[in-house]
Amino acid sequence: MLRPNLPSPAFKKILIANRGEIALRIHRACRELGIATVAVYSDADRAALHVLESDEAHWLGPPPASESYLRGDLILDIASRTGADAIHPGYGFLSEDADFAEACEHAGVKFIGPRASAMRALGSKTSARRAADAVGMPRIPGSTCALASLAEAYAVADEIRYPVMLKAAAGGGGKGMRAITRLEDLQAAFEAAQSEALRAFGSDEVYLEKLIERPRHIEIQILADEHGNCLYLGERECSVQRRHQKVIEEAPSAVVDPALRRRMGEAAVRLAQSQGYTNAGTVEFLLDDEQNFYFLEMNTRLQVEHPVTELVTGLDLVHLQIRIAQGEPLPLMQDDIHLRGHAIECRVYAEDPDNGSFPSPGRITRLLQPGGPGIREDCGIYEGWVVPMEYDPMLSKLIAYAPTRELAIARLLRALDEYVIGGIRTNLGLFRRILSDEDFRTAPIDTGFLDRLLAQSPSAAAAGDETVAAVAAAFFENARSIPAPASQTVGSAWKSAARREGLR
Amino acid sequence: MLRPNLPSPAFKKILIANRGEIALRIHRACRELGIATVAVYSDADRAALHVLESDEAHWLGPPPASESYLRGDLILDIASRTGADAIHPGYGFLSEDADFAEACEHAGVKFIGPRASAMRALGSKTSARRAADAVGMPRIPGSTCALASLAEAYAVADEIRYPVMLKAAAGGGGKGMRAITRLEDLQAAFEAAQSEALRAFGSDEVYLEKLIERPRHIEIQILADEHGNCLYLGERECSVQRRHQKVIEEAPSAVVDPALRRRMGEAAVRLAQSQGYTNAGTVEFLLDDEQNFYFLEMNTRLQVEHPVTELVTGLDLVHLQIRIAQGEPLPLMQDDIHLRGHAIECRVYAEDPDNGSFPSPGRITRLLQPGGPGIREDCGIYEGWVVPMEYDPMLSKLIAYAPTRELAIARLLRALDEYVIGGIRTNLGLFRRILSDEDFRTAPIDTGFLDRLLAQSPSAAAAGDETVAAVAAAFFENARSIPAPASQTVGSAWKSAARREGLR
Amino acid sequence: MKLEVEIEGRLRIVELAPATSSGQYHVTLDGQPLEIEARMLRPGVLSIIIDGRSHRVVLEDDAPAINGNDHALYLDGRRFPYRIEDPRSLKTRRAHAGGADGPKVIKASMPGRVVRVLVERGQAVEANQGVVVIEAMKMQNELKSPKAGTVTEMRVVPGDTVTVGDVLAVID
Amino acid sequence: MKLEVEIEGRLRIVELAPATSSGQYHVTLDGQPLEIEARMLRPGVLSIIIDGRSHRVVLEDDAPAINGNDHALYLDGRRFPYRIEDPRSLKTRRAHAGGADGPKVIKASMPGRVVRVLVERGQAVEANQGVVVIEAMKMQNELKSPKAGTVTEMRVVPGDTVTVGDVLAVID
Repeated sequence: MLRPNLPSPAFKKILIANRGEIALRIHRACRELGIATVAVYSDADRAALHVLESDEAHWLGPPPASESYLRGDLILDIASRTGADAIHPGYGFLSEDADFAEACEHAGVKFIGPRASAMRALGSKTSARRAADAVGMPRIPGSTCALASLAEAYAVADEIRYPVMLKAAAGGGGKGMRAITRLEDLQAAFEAAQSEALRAFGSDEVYLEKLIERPRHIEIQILADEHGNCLYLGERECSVQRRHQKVIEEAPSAVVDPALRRRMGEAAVRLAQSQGYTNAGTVEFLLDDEQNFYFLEMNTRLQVEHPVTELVTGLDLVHLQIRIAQGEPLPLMQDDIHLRGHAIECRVYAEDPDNGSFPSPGRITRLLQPGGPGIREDCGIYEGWVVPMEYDPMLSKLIAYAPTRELAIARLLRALDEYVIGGIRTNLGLFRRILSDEDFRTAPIDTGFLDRLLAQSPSAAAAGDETVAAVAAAFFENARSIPAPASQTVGSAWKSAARREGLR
Repeated sequence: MLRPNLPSPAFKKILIANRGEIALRIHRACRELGIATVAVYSDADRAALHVLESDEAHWLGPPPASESYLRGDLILDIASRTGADAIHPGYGFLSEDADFAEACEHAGVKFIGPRASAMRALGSKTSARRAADAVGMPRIPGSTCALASLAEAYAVADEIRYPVMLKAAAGGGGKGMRAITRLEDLQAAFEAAQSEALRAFGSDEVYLEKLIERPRHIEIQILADEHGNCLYLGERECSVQRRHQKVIEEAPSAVVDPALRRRMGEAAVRLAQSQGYTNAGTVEFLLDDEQNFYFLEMNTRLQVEHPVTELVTGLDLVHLQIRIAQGEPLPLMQDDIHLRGHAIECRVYAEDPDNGSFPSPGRITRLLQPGGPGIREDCGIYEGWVVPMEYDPMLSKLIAYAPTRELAIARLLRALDEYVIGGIRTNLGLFRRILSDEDFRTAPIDTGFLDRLLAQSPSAAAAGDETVAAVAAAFFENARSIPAPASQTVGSAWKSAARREGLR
Repeated sequence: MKLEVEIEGRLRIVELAPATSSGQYHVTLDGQPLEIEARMLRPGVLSIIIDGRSHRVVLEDDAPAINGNDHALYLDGRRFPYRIEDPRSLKTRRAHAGGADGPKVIKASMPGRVVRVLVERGQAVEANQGVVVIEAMKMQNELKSPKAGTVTEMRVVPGDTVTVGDVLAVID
Repeated sequence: MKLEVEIEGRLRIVELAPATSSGQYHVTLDGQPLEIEARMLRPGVLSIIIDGRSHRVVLEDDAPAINGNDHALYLDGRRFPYRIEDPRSLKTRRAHAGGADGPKVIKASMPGRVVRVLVERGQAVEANQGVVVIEAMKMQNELKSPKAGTVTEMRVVPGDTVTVGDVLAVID
């Protein structure tokens, strides 16, 4: 049962230090809780949906993130000028910047997330690994801290046995990662990983782990209040990845049973509590094919894929983040958390499938969006909007909920059939392919699934009838050569139709 | 737990004998189950969304329903020509026409609904009242069959005591209804009700009931398979009515506790089972302020407001209707049904609030639709579409789901803020008023709530700033006097913005 | 550009002038200066930021001319009918609107089909007597005479389709 | 109206003629007659019913001219690039497209900003040698020389913003 709210100093105004779909999603939560919102925007985002929907909107700077959305000083200044009680950082940008969280604390503005100290302890991969070891959490055999030298790398690899994996300590997104199957490849991989890590993250610290073959990526959502209570909200399966980026996420996982969920959940809670963690966070694990799980890292913020957890638990994570930050105790207990049904999310990107999946910014000339039962879209676009070239290519998250995994897949395919984004290229076709794939449907997926799928050539039987397409092309050309009709009929017959439809 | 599917002769194609949002909603369910769809349409609906989305579309006839959507003979002919295995009638039109259901049985096309015999036994108010008496269901004191004369009316009223209510036996929607508080008003009311019933339904049969003061309208959703299993899926609260038409529906009811839910649910199941009822149905009750419930009538079809039940049970009623019609046993048992969270639905109508709420058909010039967490829209409109004058003015159903009633109300208000329908007038403003009303929020509502609310003048503090409106009007006029801009900036400055946004 | 906007029963005087940087405008409203950032997102959909407050405004360009308003816009869920014109013609029209005397036209207040005509040309009618019944979306609307008088014109017959503002009859 | 549509690598000949009743068309596709019911729902969104099959087709009118296609449309979730022209100019263009010889232009295949220029005018390049690096949405794309030769033109410098199809360099 939901506990009644305790009296607490409620926020009156929140500054949302982000853009795109997540800024809009946070704005909606604030609206629902009766809290005014302040949007911030760069020159590229004056016409973005998060600016249009917010109560207040303030200009930050030029398009590059380093001159706008990463300028914590400007953002704190706007928070102070507008009298915002709190700042929600979303994901990306400043969301995992402990210095910014600390600056908020000093400025007397509540940062909606963990305290800077917990963020530092769990945000870096190496310090998080030490914390995980301290609470006895299983993790992949390997070095706890950065490798001091190539010699140490040889020693660790020898101890844990090949195949092994090199990773950047400060990293993410696959940068600085190298798989090594034989001793003789280690030196070259070590040097390449170091230089890639340095370029990407400004630090050449790398560490070494046993390579888990065909692993699944499973993560546990946690929520902790400022009174010592901490809950786990079940797992998300994020094994469908490309270039180490998540493409499709779902909840629950098809391979996690209640006993395993409980073991993973309790381990995640122990880790968070050991560092005084508060607010929402996610503990990421690899799961091998014998149901062993290994700690990977912790994300000290709201995740992109939080909606699938919301749909199966019936909770609203952003509402709860705000209530926690207001100092309220969690309104429920672990026994109140029940998973029901199945949810799957697609990350819709502006990318060109015919051109190496490179980004495809530009104007959205037509937009037909899906709807109806079980479909949620968290989106930051509209027809006529120009998707800027400066930021992440994510346009929207399309999420289906249904009683079973099979029906959630069918529902998502139905919604994809209704979805048209014209003017820019998108990965909508990729989701059709994944969701129709037999391996995906029967669920023996691992983090290598998508790369294997994409290595095959697409099945010949693509949808869409060429004859109809050719005829339609002729109709469009015909319409181009005559004045734009004022009614719904092609060409000159429109007047009679207008009359029939009661428009005269 | 969901039981595994049993093998059964699955439908390959379903004809949807309806239009508007419900036709689209059924199409989506078919798509999700891998079943092809056949749409039918009148001249007024060639460009309607249900025609555009369906796999096949066939013309029925001129706009009047009597010449199109009520032509069961034409519809059966199309079903036969297209090889449809089944017909889903939606609500309204042929959905409660037992003769049509029988004609389908004879033609070897499955009617997705109860058998004609059960429809006849429970569809008429007077025969349903006899069936309710037979299973010991509480009902409002009064006459079981049509009153033979004014003298009988006096006798019944004397026995059950004033105030009393006259109702049309064949009726619905408030037509032929008269409340009588004193003996001396009975004769005039009797004659008026008879003539109104005759005009509206072709039958002047009326009956008399005790008037329940400040009643709530509570209804129970049931589902029955063709193997004798019957479930209740909780209640819906539909007390917010205007001219006896439902305006807002929610699930669960704020005043129904688990014990009352069970008593009402079991009574509804007993009634359905006594007549061999199959498929989805709804038993409507009045609830007085002492938690006594009285049988009102049964609707032998899917209801407009079924989505609120879907959201709190996590089930899909149209999927289950189709599976039942395919001969499958229900995939769950009564103990599997758990209500979670709260859902509220608004029926969005084309009607003019400044003009007595009269219908407002016409072209939709702008459409901005809400989205995001917890919002479902079942809708049959799009920007540019001409809402025809021949049919029901319902445009869309906007539904919010949230963990609590308080948050569902807040979420719906948030979604209403995002919603703009231009070109025709709608009742969107009415929902803002209802949902902000203190009585609605604290839930002491009854079927007279809305009439009382509308009798008050709206509070002066309406949203929207006049200054901003005046300035915006000037900008629109300014834009009218210059050529349509090709970019997102007002007026002549657009070129520099286009360059800045990377469009040159 | 200087405009007179009649909105919510008030006449507001608005002057617009583009400022130096794109999207910025110097605006005066009834003589008070305002600094405004405005973008037309697409025709009929406007974003305005005034003093940090963000507003999305939607124009209803095909709005029927009920109550004599030519246009309407939507702001924060509220519909604002408005009219823009130069002061001279506005005064002229007001002067012509006249009092209760003179012929009165009965106009369709909703689109629909004429189902019944209750009076005929030359017939005497009372104030509030029904004149024509229009039906749309299964609802009927009886239009009544605004005053006692004589039906001098009856322009529709049953079965006609009418739209908002069409003149149905004249009473004098 | 007779049109030649180049779509999915085939040239299709389509003739359209309105039939008597509204929305009905006599169409022939490669000489085969089809009876078609068509409505333009709004510019660029078309509903077609052929033999009872209902299709919604969406035109992508601002489509970039990648692969030499001028237009594209969406049908059942699939994108169809196409080109419409009269047969004479099509043949002409094909004749001019030429073989592997002659100067080659390097065009931007995505919109973005030039972050690095890897060669300079007059420099000799190998086939597949990197020429220009473009960045958009945090991803970089290195454009390579289609053949061995000499850079005869370099039209961009780091910091330039380019759109699809812009010529960046010429190799001969």
